[in-house]
Amino acid sequence: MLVKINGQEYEVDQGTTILQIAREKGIYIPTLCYLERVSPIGSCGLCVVEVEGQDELVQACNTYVEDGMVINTDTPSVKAARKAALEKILEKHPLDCPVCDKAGECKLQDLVYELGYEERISHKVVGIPLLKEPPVSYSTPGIKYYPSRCVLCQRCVTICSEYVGREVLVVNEEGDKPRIEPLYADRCISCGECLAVCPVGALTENVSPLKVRPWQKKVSRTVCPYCGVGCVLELNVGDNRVVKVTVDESIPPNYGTLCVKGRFGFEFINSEKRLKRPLIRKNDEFQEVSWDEALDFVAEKLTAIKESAGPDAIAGLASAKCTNEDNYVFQKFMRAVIGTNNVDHCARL
Amino acid sequence: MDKVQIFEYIQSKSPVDILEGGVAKDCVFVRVSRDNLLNFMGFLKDNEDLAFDLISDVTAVDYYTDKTPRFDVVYHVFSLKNHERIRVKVAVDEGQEIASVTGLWRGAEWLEREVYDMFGIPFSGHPDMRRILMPEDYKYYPLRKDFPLEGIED
Amino acid sequence: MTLPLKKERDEMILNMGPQHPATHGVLRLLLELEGEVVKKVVPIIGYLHRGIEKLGEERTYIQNLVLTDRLDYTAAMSNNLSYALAVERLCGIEVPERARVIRVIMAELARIAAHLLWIGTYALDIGAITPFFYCFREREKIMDMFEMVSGQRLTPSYICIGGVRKDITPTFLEALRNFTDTFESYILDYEGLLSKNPIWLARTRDVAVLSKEDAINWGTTGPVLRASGVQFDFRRATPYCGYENYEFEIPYGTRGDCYDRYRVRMEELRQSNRILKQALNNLPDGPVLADVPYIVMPDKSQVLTDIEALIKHFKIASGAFQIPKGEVYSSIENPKGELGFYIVSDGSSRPYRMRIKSSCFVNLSALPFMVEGQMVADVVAAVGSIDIVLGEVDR
Amino acid sequence: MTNSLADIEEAEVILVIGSNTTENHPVFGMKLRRLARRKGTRIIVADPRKIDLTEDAFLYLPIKPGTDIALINGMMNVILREGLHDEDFIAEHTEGFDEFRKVVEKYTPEYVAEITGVSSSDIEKAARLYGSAQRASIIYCMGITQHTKGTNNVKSLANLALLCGNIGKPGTGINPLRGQNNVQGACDMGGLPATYPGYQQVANDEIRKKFEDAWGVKLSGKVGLTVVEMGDAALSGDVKAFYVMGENPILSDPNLHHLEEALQKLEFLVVQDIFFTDTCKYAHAVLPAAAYAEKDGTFTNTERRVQRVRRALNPPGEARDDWWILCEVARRMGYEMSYKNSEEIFEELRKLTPQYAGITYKRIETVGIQWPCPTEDHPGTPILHVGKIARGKGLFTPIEYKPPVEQPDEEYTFILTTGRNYYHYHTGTMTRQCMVCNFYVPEPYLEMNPDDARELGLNDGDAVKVCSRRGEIELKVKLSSRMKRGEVFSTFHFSEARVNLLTGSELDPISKIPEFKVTAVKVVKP
Repeated sequence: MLVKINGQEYEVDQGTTILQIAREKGIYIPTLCYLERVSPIGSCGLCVVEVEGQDELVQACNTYVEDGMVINTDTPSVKAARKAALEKILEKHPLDCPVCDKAGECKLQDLVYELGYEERISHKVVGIPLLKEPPVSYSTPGIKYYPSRCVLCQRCVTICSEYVGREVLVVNEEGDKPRIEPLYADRCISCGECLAVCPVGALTENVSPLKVRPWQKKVSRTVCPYCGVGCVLELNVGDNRVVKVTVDESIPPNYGTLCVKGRFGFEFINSEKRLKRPLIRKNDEFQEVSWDEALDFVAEKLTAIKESAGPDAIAGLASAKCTNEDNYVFQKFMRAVIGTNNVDHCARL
Repeated sequence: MDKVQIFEYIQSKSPVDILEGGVAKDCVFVRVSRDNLLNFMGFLKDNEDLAFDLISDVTAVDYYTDKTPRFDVVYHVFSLKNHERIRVKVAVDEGQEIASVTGLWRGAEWLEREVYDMFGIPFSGHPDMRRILMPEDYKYYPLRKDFPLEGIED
Repeated sequence: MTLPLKKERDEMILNMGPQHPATHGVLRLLLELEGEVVKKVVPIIGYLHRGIEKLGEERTYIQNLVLTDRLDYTAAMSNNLSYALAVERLCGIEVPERARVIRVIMAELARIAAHLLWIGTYALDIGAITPFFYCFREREKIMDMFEMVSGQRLTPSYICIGGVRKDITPTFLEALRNFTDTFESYILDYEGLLSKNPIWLARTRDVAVLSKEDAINWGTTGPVLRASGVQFDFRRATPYCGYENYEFEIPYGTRGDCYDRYRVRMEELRQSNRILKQALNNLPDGPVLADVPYIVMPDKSQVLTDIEALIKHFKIASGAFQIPKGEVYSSIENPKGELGFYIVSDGSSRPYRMRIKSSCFVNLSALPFMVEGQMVADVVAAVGSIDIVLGEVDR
Repeated sequence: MTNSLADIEEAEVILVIGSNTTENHPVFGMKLRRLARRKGTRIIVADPRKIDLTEDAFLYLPIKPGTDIALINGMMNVILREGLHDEDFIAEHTEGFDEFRKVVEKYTPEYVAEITGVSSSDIEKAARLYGSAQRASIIYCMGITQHTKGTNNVKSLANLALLCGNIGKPGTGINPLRGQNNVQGACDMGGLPATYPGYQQVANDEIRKKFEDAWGVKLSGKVGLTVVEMGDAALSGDVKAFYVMGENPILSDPNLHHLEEALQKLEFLVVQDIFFTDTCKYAHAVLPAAAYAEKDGTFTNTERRVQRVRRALNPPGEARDDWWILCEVARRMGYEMSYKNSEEIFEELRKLTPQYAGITYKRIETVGIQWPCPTEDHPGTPILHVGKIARGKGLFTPIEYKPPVEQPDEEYTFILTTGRNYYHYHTGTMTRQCMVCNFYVPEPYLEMNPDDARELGLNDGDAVKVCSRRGEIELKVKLSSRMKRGEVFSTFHFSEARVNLLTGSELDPISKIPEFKVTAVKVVKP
């Protein structure tokens, strides 16, 4: 199937949307509500493009390509329409940026900066004053919900019903400002997918007491320490504390999805109860000692038992929670240093 | 002569081939190869119409992994006659030397010493090739991209 | 540290600086003397090196403006101007008319303040105490004016990318008017003290001579170049901020000695005063900050009422903005000579490379050429006459 | 897993047996739910409890705990009877089909229905579903393995797969969902009494020679003890010292009274962990280790994908990497072992482990590689047994059904199965520190059928005492319609009510896994 975009011919196969082919060919079309993993939502109106032969502008995200279609993505009318769509959202948006956790990583901010690069988006004052509204209750304690910041893109509703399959969220139309409602909160499994896809600060993370801006934190990619699926996630660390967990949607095996333990189960890392110094039992209570003293004590005791009762009198439990390197060194320690094969771990439990 | 005329003049009369050139927002810019540098600079200075007689600046830019060869040595020379400036760029790789232009303009002496001090690009034929800002026995080149901002204490 | 000099016969190696009243900062001169005659001079600099160019690569364009105040700290306003012009040319930003005139006013005031400081301290170097107090009396008025517009005397950061930070107030205009009306007479006072003073003439006439060809060959700019007979000024050669609309002459000397450099700077005071008067008379109305959404922060009043302005303010302040890719070299006529900025941009909010061309750095490199073979006392006169500020030399 | 998580999408039918996927492997559970809803993949769930996945299951088989073999044999009986099996695959790729066939003949649906409590029509329906599908996958977890006949359970699943040729193709295979983040890695690295890294046999002299050369020391060829045997050996005095790294056996081992005595008898116990766990109470030395977020290294997930773990922050206080601690102790015991960083260890281990040979840190910088990966240009193996069975011919093993060791009687009337909860992980040392997990499941609970509870005069949230032949615990009742009558469920995450005080330590003869899933208990008011 042949399609012309901005004067360039492209070969496209059946069933692809304009947005998909544009992204594939590197043609820029701004989007707010588009989410790859689910079927197109088409609520924000930012991805409108001009299709010859149709007087109305068409949403690129949910319009399928037809043979011989001629599409333009940056004519003045398209640009004006994009600005109008953004202006409609901005009019009802509170001036929360200084107090909003999402500022600096917010898609609305990026869009306003991109589309308003050359000149202002709207020529009148837009937005509503700083409301200082406290967050309202949501379906899980892990997430704070600020209804006034919601731009009604419905990404959260779609991902919860279609991708996660719990259908917790619905759009509540009444009242002056329609908003998202966690109607079936008891079905929520706190997976945090809604938090992950919310482009603005309506849904923000509520676990870490410390909040940092994007330029104050270090993001490192690692693997979740819990179940065997081995989801790849990114720990956002600020001032040596894990502040929140984010995910890259392009990496297997989880492609951007997490569960409650992966998304919110990171507080143990910075818990005060972590072991900080080696302990040795002296007349029945534990005393903090230096590393040298502890290591010497362990080495002495193990050597003594090894000599008196033989290597097989010592047994070792490796760990399914430690890394391959740790386990390799552990079994090498038991086999080469102690001299026994009494090595096992909790794979059986 | 204005910018465009200067550029055409150079393109037609230059003794060495111009690898890259054009009229940028601020002035004419030309790129020549490392070996043709002295020859080209001499042409710029001695030619009466061009008369690039006042050396404005000699510096370098470290492109680290974004470009090989890694460094660009950049000369800005001003012509009092035409009130125009020219930017001459030469690509230099790590460890390579480049000819010094102190023979043409004595003003370049300290400028080249600073480039050596900050980037580690030695200038052959320079009367006094020493570091200028950092202490003599300093081992690193601070303006390189792989040198950390907070410095290295050893 | 190994000394780059070899000591023979009865020569003496003298360390002048880095702590020395006449080195205008932390310049250190290694003098090889044979009796009173200077055999060899090796300037050693770097004691005030803060790595401003390296810092420039780690901070955004907005944050770098504050660094430029610390280059030639006697004329911070014109450092800001040079940096602002460079970034504006890179992005292709047009500054409003009123801001251009305010910029000229501020640059000329900075030039006068820098020259007054130079005359005061240079006279002290040579031994005349009185001119210092006269000059600093006027300089204080200019400092007050800077404080009126920017709240800062020495590091105003007033001229920013896209124009100037705040509009000037009527009280400022009144102070400027008083200053320009009375300043002519004060210049006569300074000249009365020095111009025909026999000791002054003896210490400066035919001392540290730099011929016209040598001045050009050494790449000197500013008063040092003009004193050697080259009638050249960047404000006339490559006009910026509307300098082409002002009448002013370019003073130049004939013999290229310390005295001519003094004469050139005294004359520049008068010319700057003339420019200030012309600027005062046709100061247009209108905004003082260009409306460039991607790099110029909106006005604070809008930020507290309009979400679009708030978002733009947040993005720019947090360094999450982009400017066009490219590179530019732009320079202005600083009181000391050419202050150039060569900025390479990779499109992000931080310069990929920010090179600062300092005229003092290049002018100072000609010092050994000037004073070798002359008397020790002349070294003090020579260093003072070049008018160096180590903040700009070392960066 | 023989296949990988991604190619499950190509399965038409998925048999989920003994795995509460949506709670214990949530992200994979979501995918199964999505496949069922949007792609129409038919899921058969076989589990004593009516787990959440049954909402989207095509067919639910409410099986009695410990009767899996009977169910599977029953299904195979129907498949053979209706000729749904893949004759040419069996002929070409398998052996031992005939004796196996004779045994299966006995397991008619009616006979199996009695044993398993699943209606014969459902069994036939499940068999037809699995048999007729071009591509059918089997997903199982600890529900299958934690029995005294765990190995046989797995072997009968293998029979089922071989019968229909569901092996070596996308969307097929026998796929255990390993429970923990690096349990696959720990096994691969030789954390087992009988094998060196890469499952190379300790008893094999030639292999041992290879490791002796690599480590420069004489190695013992005697197969070591498994975790439960270690407990017994400590009681009998044969074993005098334990070195425990990152484990909390006081909660996770079966028959805990037995283990507590053993630990007290030990002359020396070292525990190396990130928290002061209950096991540390018995220790003589406790060494602070770095948590996963403070370590560089690799984990291997359930689909054999080796993935990079990166250090995100500094360990608290003086906590250090586990391997550093072990190297220091080794050095003090006269064996020089030191590494600059974890990559150096990985380089050493991949030279000794054939399956990991081609994997390097550089290659897995962004995406992990699934072993076996013999050479550095090998792309990894998403699916095992492609083209032909790894061991040559797929082996049919005839397996007879035997009832679980411990049957309910008039005193211990209930069957208790233990397992995990969505919000908690293993012995709870990590998740019980986290606000969201604690919010939903703050304390231990016993899931019970509402009618059973009414008979005992209990209502939701009452305190109750659960006793078995080995011990008793107190916890709160939680009524749930998921439970069948006569069955109760609890978890081992909570130290204040250690359910493993009740479980017995009878082991599967080969895998030495205890019978966690079937324990006879009685439930009384305290």
